[in-house]
Amino acid sequence: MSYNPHTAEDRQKMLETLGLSSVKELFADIPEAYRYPEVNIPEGLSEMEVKNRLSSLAGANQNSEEGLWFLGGGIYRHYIPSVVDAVLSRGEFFTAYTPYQPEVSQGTLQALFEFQTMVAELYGMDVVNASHYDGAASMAEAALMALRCKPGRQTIYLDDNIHPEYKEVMRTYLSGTKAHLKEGLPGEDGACFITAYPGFTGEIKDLKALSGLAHDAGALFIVHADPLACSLLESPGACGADIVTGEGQPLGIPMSYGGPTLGLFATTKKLIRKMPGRVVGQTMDASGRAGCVLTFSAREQHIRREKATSNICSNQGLLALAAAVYMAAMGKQGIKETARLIYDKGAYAASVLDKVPGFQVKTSGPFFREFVLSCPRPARDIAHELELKGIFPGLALDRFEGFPESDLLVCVTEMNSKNDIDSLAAALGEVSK
Amino acid sequence: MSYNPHTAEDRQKMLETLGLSSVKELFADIPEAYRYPEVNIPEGLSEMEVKNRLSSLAGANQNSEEGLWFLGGGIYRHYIPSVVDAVLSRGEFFTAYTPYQPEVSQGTLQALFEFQTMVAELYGMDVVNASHYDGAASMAEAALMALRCKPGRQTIYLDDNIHPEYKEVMRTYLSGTKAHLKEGLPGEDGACFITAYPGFTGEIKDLKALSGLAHDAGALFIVHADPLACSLLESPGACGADIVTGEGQPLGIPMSYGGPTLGLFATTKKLIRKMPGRVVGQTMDASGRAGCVLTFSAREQHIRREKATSNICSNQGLLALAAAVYMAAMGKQGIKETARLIYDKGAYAASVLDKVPGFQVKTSGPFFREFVLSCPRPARDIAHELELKGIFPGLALDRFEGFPESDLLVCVTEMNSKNDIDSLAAALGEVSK
Amino acid sequence: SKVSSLWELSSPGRRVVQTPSSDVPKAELPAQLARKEDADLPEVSELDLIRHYTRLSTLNYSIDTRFYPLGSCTMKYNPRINEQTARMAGFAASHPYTPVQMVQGNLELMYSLQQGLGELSGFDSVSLQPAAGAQGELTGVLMIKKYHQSRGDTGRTHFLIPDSAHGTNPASVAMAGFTALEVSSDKRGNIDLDHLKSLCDSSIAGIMITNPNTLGLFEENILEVLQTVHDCGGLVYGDGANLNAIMGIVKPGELGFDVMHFNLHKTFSTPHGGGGPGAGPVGAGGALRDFLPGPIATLSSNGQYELVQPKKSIGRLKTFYGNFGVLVRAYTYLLSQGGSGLRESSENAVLSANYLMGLVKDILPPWYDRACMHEFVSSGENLPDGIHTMDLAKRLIDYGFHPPTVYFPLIVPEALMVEPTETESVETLDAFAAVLREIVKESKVNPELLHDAPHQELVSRLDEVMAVRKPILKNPKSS
Amino acid sequence: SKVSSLWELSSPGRRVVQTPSSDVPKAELPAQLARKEDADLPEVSELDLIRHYTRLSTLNYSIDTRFYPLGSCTMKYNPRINEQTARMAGFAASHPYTPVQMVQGNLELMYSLQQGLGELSGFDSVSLQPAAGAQGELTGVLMIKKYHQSRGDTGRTHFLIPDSAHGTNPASVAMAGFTALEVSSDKRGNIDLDHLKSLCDSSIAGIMITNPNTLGLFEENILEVLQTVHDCGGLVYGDGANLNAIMGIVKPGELGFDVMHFNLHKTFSTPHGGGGPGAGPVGAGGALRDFLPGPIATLSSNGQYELVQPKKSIGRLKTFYGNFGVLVRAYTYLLSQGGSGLRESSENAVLSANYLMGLVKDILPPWYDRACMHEFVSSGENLPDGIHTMDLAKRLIDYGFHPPTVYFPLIVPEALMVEPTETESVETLDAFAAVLREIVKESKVNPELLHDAPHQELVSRLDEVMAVRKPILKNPKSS
Repeated sequence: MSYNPHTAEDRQKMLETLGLSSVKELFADIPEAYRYPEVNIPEGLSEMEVKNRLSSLAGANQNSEEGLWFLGGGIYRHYIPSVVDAVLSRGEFFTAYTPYQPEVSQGTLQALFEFQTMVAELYGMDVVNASHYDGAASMAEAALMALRCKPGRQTIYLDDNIHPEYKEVMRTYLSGTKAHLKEGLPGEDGACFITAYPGFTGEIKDLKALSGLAHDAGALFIVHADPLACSLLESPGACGADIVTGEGQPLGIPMSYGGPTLGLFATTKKLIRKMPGRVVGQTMDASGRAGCVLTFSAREQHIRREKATSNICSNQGLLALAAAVYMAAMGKQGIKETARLIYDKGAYAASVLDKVPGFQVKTSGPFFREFVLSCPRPARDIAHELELKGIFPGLALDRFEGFPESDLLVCVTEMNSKNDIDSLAAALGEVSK
Repeated sequence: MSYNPHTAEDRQKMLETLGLSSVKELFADIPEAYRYPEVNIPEGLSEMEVKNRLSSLAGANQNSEEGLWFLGGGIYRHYIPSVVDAVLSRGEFFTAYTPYQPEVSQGTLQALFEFQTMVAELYGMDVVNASHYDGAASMAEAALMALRCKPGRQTIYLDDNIHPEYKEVMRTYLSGTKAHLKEGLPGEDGACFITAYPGFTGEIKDLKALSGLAHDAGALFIVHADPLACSLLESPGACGADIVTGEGQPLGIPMSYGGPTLGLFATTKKLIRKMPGRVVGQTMDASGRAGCVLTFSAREQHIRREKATSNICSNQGLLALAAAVYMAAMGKQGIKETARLIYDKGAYAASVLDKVPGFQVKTSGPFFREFVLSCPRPARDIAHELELKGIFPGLALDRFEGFPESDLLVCVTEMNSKNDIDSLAAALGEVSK
Repeated sequence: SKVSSLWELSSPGRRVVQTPSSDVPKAELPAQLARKEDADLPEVSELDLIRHYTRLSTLNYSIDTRFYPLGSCTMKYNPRINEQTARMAGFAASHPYTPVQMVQGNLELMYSLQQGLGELSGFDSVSLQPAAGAQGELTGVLMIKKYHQSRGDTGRTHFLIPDSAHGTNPASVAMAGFTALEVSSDKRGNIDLDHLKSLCDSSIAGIMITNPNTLGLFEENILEVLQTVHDCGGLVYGDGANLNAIMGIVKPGELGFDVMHFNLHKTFSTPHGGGGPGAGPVGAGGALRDFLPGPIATLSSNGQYELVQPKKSIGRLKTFYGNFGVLVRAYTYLLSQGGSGLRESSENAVLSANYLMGLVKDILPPWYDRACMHEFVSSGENLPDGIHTMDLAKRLIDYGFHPPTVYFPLIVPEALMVEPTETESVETLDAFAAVLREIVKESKVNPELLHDAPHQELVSRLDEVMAVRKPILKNPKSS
Repeated sequence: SKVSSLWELSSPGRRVVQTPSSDVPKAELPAQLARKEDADLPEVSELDLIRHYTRLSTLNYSIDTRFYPLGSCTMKYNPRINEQTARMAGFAASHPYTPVQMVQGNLELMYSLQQGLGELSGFDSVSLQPAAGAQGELTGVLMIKKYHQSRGDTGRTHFLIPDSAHGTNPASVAMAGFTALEVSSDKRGNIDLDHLKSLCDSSIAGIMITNPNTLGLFEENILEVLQTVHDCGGLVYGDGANLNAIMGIVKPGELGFDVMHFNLHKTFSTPHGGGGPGAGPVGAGGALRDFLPGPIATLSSNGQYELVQPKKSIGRLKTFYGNFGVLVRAYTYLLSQGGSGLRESSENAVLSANYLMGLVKDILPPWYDRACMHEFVSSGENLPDGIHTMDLAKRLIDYGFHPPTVYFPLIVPEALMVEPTETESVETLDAFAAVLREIVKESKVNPELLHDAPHQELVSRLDEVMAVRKPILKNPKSS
């Protein structure tokens, strides 16, 4: 299946215009010994055959539309309103380029401008950029930004509640710098202190206290905040965050085996010139008509090259659009109600699972969406046994260093009915025997 | 889940403007005893709940994406190129009304105009309308049209190869007239003679001979033609058809449990004023710009009321668009190649199944897409046994009057691989034991 | 700029779809059967195809783009979830001849929708067969015909149709072999009772009533009308085109209608699709229910759903089971809205219509000065000389609004029929009223603005006479 | 007409999504944790939401609407089948922590794509981790860094970047902690070999080369360049941004590149999405392969696919397994095109670029007079005084064309960089050339037409200085 419109006659006509006899002549600059190599890739297939092949691959996967699903750990199963994909499927959005030509890109630009506004509302921050690759990249870029803001300070302090994979990504990003990561409360060498809200295992910390500690140490206070949770909980901005990062996947983005998702990034007006990533601003044309443009590009790589705040170019624009549609569809009331439902269902699940003989909820205090359940046998084994029955009880935490093998991270969203939760309790009761 | 934008304040404002205190006052014309009855329909659900409910209903169905599929009989499993739904999903198409206001409907109008052109090409006819409800409705309307064309003649002659359900529909439509159906070659009382191409059980008849017979009897010659088959076989128009009807489902339309599909309808220039249904024509505006309009509406019910050529109003516009996109995507070469592939695969299947001990292909001569396989036991039982294993070998014809219980109608399309066919042969061999 | 035709984009050998490679031997195709000359379908690339249809789509007015105040068409919002559910493989890829035990989901959906429609309308039984409103009408009239025939009551050759009726009504009774008899409207827009009584005798098979009628008015004498027709032995067909005004507010079956169709593509939010598909289920009560077309989904005592043909059925109207994909959408909507949601929708539809009527009443007076239902009919009689409602309608296009229905109902001079539906916001209604006001002002000071409208579209008013005189019904670029 | 913001469409209480009813008790939420004031998200109806985004979409230029001759961006057609496959529930609803035995389809897809990319580029091993080209660059440079470190070769502090490079290149090496050193281009648009040699010493960690380079030219001395850098102990990173010119025509890995990224959103037809998501897999050969980021899909001897971290890996660049949904699209494309289809695509991309360059060469002379690859760079130097290529670019909008890339590469004065891609028809190229010709004519007789362009859009040129001076970065209508 080819998407080339050129017929043999077209190619002939073009070659003639160029005075060539073969298209191969155009490749004369390539060292001859390497030209036209053998390429061991099968012939193209028709669309029907391609679809069959992909269907069969997709069919070889367990997906979350089947079975009882309590598996989270950074990627969550939330309901995606039908309007989201209806908007994303419009060719004018998904086949558009980065809106460098504002006159013919007001659609993308206004959508991103409104995205920024809504994320700013949830986070309680002044400035939001138009996305990073994912939550971890946002966090890593926030750390790099803190290093720029606090010259001389070379330690990135992490709270004890950061997703283990995020720490891996941070480590990779920081390997290009002289800075290093350290877990614990910030000292005098701290460029920043990063906490998660809620934490990797669901618990909700008191941000204001942490903010005080960070600022007292002269470090930036960075909060990695779940955007849905922020509709219910006090915003990081209101608690003194200098930078807020987040994973936007809960905002209407399919799990899609972990990507593409959406890195959220917000900061204060004061720090905007240190911020990495694209940002959309509103301005006017000569006739006074309002319009949006990509702005503050003097920070960016295509202008500033090696002095840029980041190398980021392609970001996750279409996912930012998805999140915008999601937030607008949820609306002021709906998003809060949904977050509340998640909170209540989680609490219910914890109360029920805690009563299953041999199991105990380890998370103390309020949590959002996830909690740790201590199991009487290795969580990995219990999960495995249930998974074979189509029940995905959660994430066995011993896949990450430092977690006991008994710990199971259970995720509950608005998609889990009371029945689902009760069934999970019953299944755990069975398997613990 | 409500789609109403009116907030309580909006309603209040509107009522105040009207000087009313309650919306109930607007319904004063309704006899009081009947006003505001009890309505025993549950409360509305959220979108998430609705989708869960519908998913569970859909999941309770066997669908043709699973299993080995040889079931046809009027609705066929063909590959639908991805572009078809991409176009149909555009809100500007599917949420538009009938294009009565041509200045703001050129999209639908041009698409239908091109649809008419492509169907006319396949059928070899002058004039095509913008659709009927389905193939059977087209055939029934063609019979009614023949009665108008041949006043005094009150018999509709049918060939022996018409789909049994089509005959039922025809009978219902004709119950409003004085005319009646008769199977056999046309006599002097015949308004028309209708044959199918290919026939209900797949065989391809010699249209030219039948055309001669019909015209000799003074009847119109009506061909119910499969549009895909017509890309490979001589067109009905070239064989002398006065009216061609067809079921457009094979042209990119999902099976969807039998509907909505697409009634095709074509005729000659001479008969256009007798034709039922909408038709799009090209004309000009005052500045000489070409544009499309609904035309010949003096035939239609909204103008001519009880003297109209039909009562049809809503038709299957969106499916006509689907068929247009399909035909354009297949293109001059692709459609013929696909028809040929179907022809070849059918022939291969017949040759293989004929060799399965106890089974025999009854269809003699060339056929398209379907053929009759005579089974050693009731076809219904054999089908039933195989269906439990996920193999749908075809349609047991004894569901229709007049067919022996041994007959199985086997359908083969481009979607059936040689492997599928061989597996079917093997399975039949097993089950016949 | 003009839109190229598919053939102008074509070049020999270009293609979208590649044919799968064949894994079977080539069969013999007798030469006399083979087509001599290829059908001249387009030859375009996939990119050009997508661009072509993307471009065409943008030339359409649609609900998704703007307000569609088309009277009698109920252009309400078409929810996106409906589109998702109808595309679920369990529905979209299910075959009509799959054994019923293996498509219980489909049957349960049909059964549940039948129940819901019945409950809403007050009918005992519902058939989902008819593909559209007009086919529903034909269905109902044929049922009435067969009912009379079944009783040996063969002299009933005439069918009553109010003069305000949609064109489909008389066309449908004619298709069913009846002679249409027109009933006048009275000064309040109701069926004229005296005229009705004068027409009712043993030749009357029945009457077809749209209620609320096409004037947007609820028949004030509906009970007397029904009584009168029933008294002469006729039956009453309800054209459900205007059901959007009365869901949960009154049940036609309880009022005494014998049979009625629903327009799912209006009232139940399924998309109009640029002309279809629709779905026109028919509900019936009493003796008539046995005449419904089938198959109908039933729930058997063992908990299985089955497909059954009513015993005196008029037969099939359609192959298979109706426009099933449309039924999926309608059922999705029914579940979403629920009983009280449907009622609220009707209340809001009626409230919006009255509000909008009130906003423009001084410049475009309603022909009957009564509370309207979900739509209202004004007259453009008072517009300046030489200005027709069509001119006003076309001028609306310049302001980004779709014209309302004009010149219908036929009994209102210079009719302008507006139906806002419940899904349009009050801000939209205000904006529309303001534009109407502006245009009426223009009609006095600058009538040419209206006569020449629309001004900004790809084409302006097209020559419909030429379209008939010199018909071009297919692209001349092709063969 | 201006497009309202979501907040202008809002009214308190309006909503799209209804929250499912709760089936569990309400839990206690400590007051000090609860948000005091609601986030001021919009409150709109579903219809208004759909209209809003439908309207916004129509303000966008896109591949689906018209020709997008953006140099260096490879705006080729985005096939619809890719969108279908990526949305299959087996992919879209699969969770990254599902046990690998239960997502073998995902792993097989990743493995097959890795194999295909490796075969096409001549690298032993490919990691699908990076989310975009720039992240791929950072990956490759960090790999080179770690490679040198692993050998104790710690003095390599500088990275070479040709002066024609994309801005991401120097930014990426800076992020990796290197100092960028610029290498000049010679008179034929190649890397200046003499300058290169003068820079190469033991402080050089490597060089980053785009080939064909951003001038659309294949480095004529590529083998010498590679040799020179390798000789001083440096490694060579290939920026795969321009791979669309050479698929199946030359393999960078065979030429001697050590590591390279692919832009799947360019070369492999996945959509640009108005700015992303992309995917920037990285291929590496020889010793470097062990430094790739992981996890990488491997096929174990028992036929199971597994996820493995290379032994000396630089670590994760991304949570989970890269932009998987983009990988599905790219693999779909790979299967559709096949080996010879990919080669044909590159041939046609190059043929089209040369053809178009030829059509406009007299009015917009290419800066280097050589056969180009998939794009060409002309200079607007000869345009009349006061006319910049930006003016010409903006004037193209009036004719319905997207501007080419302008003012880049920086080394070409008044640069105009055009990349037609292989999916545009010759008719489109002809039409674009004709318009360029027309505009160049206008620039002489009516320069204001260019200066004020574009004329027909919702907004004309926007004040970017004001955007920075008085930043408005969120909608002022909200709280």
